[in-house]
Amino acid sequence: MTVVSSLASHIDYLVAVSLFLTGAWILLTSGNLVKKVIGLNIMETSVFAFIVTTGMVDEGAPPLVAAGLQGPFASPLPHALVLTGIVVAVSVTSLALVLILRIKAELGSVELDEIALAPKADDSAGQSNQRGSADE
Amino acid sequence: MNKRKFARVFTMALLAALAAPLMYGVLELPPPGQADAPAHSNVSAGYIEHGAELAGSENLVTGVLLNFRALDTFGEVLVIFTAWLAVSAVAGKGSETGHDSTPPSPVVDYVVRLLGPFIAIFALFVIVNGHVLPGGGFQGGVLLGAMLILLSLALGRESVADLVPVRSWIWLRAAGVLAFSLVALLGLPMTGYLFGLPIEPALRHALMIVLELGIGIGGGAVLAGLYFAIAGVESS
Amino acid sequence: MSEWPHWLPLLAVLPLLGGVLTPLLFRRRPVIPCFWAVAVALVTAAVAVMLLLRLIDSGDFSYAVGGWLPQYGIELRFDQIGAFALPASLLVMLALVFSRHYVARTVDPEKISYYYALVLINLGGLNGFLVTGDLFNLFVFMEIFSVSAYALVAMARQPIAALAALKYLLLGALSSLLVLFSVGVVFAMTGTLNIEDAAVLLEGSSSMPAGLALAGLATGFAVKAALFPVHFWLPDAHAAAPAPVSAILSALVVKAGVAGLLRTLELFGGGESLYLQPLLSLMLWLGALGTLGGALMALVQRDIKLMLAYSTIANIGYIFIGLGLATTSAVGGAMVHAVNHAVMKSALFLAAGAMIHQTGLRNIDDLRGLGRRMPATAFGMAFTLVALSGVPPMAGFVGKWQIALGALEAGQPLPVAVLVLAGLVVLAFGVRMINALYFRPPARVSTVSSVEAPVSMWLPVLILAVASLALGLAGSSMLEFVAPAVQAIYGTPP
Amino acid sequence: MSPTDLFDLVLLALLLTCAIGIARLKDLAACAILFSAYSFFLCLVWAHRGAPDVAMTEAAVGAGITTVLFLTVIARVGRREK
Repeated sequence: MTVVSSLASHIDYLVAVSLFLTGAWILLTSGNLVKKVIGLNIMETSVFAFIVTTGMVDEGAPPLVAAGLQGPFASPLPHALVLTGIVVAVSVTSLALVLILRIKAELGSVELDEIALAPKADDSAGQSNQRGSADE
Repeated sequence: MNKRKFARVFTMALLAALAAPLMYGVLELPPPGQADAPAHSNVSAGYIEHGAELAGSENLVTGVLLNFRALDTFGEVLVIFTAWLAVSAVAGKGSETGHDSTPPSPVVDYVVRLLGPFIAIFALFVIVNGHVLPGGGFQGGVLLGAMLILLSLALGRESVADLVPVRSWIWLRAAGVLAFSLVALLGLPMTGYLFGLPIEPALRHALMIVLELGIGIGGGAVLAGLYFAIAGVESS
Repeated sequence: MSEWPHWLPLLAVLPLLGGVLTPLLFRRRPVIPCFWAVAVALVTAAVAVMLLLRLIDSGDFSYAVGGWLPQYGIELRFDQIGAFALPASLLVMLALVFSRHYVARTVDPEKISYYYALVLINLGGLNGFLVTGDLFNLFVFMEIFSVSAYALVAMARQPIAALAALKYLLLGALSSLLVLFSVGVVFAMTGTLNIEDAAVLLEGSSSMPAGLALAGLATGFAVKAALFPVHFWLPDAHAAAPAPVSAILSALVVKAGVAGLLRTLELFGGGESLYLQPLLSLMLWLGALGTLGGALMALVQRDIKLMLAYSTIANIGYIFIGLGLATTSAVGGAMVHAVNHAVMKSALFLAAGAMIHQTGLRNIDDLRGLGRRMPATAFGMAFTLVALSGVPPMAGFVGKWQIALGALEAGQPLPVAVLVLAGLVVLAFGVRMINALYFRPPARVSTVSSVEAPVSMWLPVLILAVASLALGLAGSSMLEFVAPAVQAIYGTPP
Repeated sequence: MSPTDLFDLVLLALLLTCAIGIARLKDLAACAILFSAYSFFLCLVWAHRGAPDVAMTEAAVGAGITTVLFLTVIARVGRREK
């Protein structure tokens, strides 16, 4: 199998991997927390694209054993996995966004370099209050 | 500034170093689309041949989700409920100052009121016909959630949140987990295995509908709840 | 009674269902959720005892969920790794008893039922993760205990908690993605998701995709286990989280990463994959660096919870040294140390939590002279600190001694030096803490006026302190119990 | 190169451009909308390649709910990325 034809036949896998790396680039280099979560979502959808591609068949009918459809069927297992994965992705994203809202409200900014400059809120809270409500 | 520049260059180098083995490794996999690849000839071949009558659903994906790998879907429904639980446990003061910015234009308002019921019907159709057509609990639930968010965007968040009293919002959100637990425990006397669906087609069909409705309504209520928490609605 | 097959799926389903029902049944009540959660954790521990009895007299056993053949349905397998569910359930139960008063002050009243629900769901996810024999099911249970752990860290009202939770979330999601990608690669290569079947089909193949899957799974679980280079999410998360949550994180959630790595070795370990040897030596050296780095960082910390968090990183380093050496006694020692460290570290975090709860202070120098004011808690902490530093009859010694023996067996003297050095450093910060508690005059007005924590707080600390001695004495029987697992995972040790 | 392959290639190219666009853009609202387009193209790829269930869910979740969540948070947190 010449290199070009193996590249051509694996194009779906290659695109999924390059999307994974693009998402990783966004997650790692952007200073804005919301942008990081968008990058995380791109990585997640790229892994789902990879898993669905493993279950694909050329001219494959969807995994529906209805009367009208024949021919090779796409494998139903990856579809079930990705359905579960998509819903996990939404859950993690919404938790991340609520945390971002709380960070914005309590630390004032969602830019990592701005938050880092803010005084270490933890130490000051530790020293200031004595008895009574534990800061913890 | 060069600290940021150095970090970018370092990340670029790291990702480039990661890209080579990833791409090469993926190229060694059997090419997608080949019918005789292991992905199709092993377990999936068994699902395709006699999955339909064994699981009682022509849509094999729903058969896999509700019957063959029921524990996965139970875990999944639980992740959804945990996400809502986590979001409402963590939502701090910041998200309470939800302000309804500009009221939507009459066009949006009218279109959403017109579309709302049809989306709801379509979502229920997708939920209930999960074992015949592409669709099922998750797809319908997500559509239901999207509709509730659309309505709250147009008609104002409080009105949709007050659609259902607070106490029952939680029971709605736990519908998926409760439906699954019921079917799992029922599976014990009927099939001798937890999460087992009975063999008789009629009873199995009924239980699958119960599961689909639970997942769909539970998923939709949770997704709406996630939006309410982020948009700052003090509903739950 | 212990022959009843359905205990295995209930081990995971019971706490999960109990957790979901908590906000449904007791949403506005501040006290009942705690009793309900402790009851559910107790029942789970009883189920785990049943499973353990069956494992001891008839060896590994599995359960086909839904009655399907293993490759079509999901298969749950109970083996020595699954037996970790018993200490896990007991530790969560003690942490829940501790939370009774602690949470009443640190969490908003109407969210108390959410707290107990998240702890139970975390326990359910952990138990499911330990017993499942299916790769994708492993990912789903990992997500369950991860999402609940992110939320529990963020429930503390400190502003730092939200940022620490978000860092933990982003890194945790990244590691879950690596695991999911590897599950996809294994499925593309073998067509099945069952760990045993995939291990047979892969039989230690050295093809590039097999290497990719092994690297993805190993990295993903290393991040969850906070191994050296990818550990930086742990100190902030542990320091910001409420004390019982820090105890659960350090004792259990981090050990799930180690259990996941053992499952990965099971998947690839059997044959002679070319990638196995470099992975094992990488684990060995990263573990050694983690041990040294963690111990030294723990020594310089002023905040008591940060000190304990870095000590967790050091102990995880021990465990990875043991796993990396891959000799029977080293791996056995690592698995036993995982359990012993869980008991000791949760005792220390709960004791620290009780002290912070009573005095509002976190700095070690501020907690001077608490020995007289809070006798039970201070004694529990001091006793467990001695156990942690590896003094012979106690729990900390068993694992470290076995790993050192394994290192000599494998002809690697350097890990022994690392173990001894780290042991001395741990002894140093232990002595410093005991010195501060007992032999230094109180420095802050709140330590002078502080009074002993409520019973529900110091009793779990004392129980765990006594357990850290009991486990030390029972060391040899635990090592025999673990031996078959080492044989199964590593095949004939290389 | 049969027409269906061309259709897939165009969609995959669009996916990559959307991802790179999100990486380069500083305006977060534009990133969110590009992410919505990205999800929709992914849904098209799957619908065309025999995976209707997953396509339906990805469209409703990716293009629908996740984008609305992003836009709501961006409205409260600020559009520009420093």
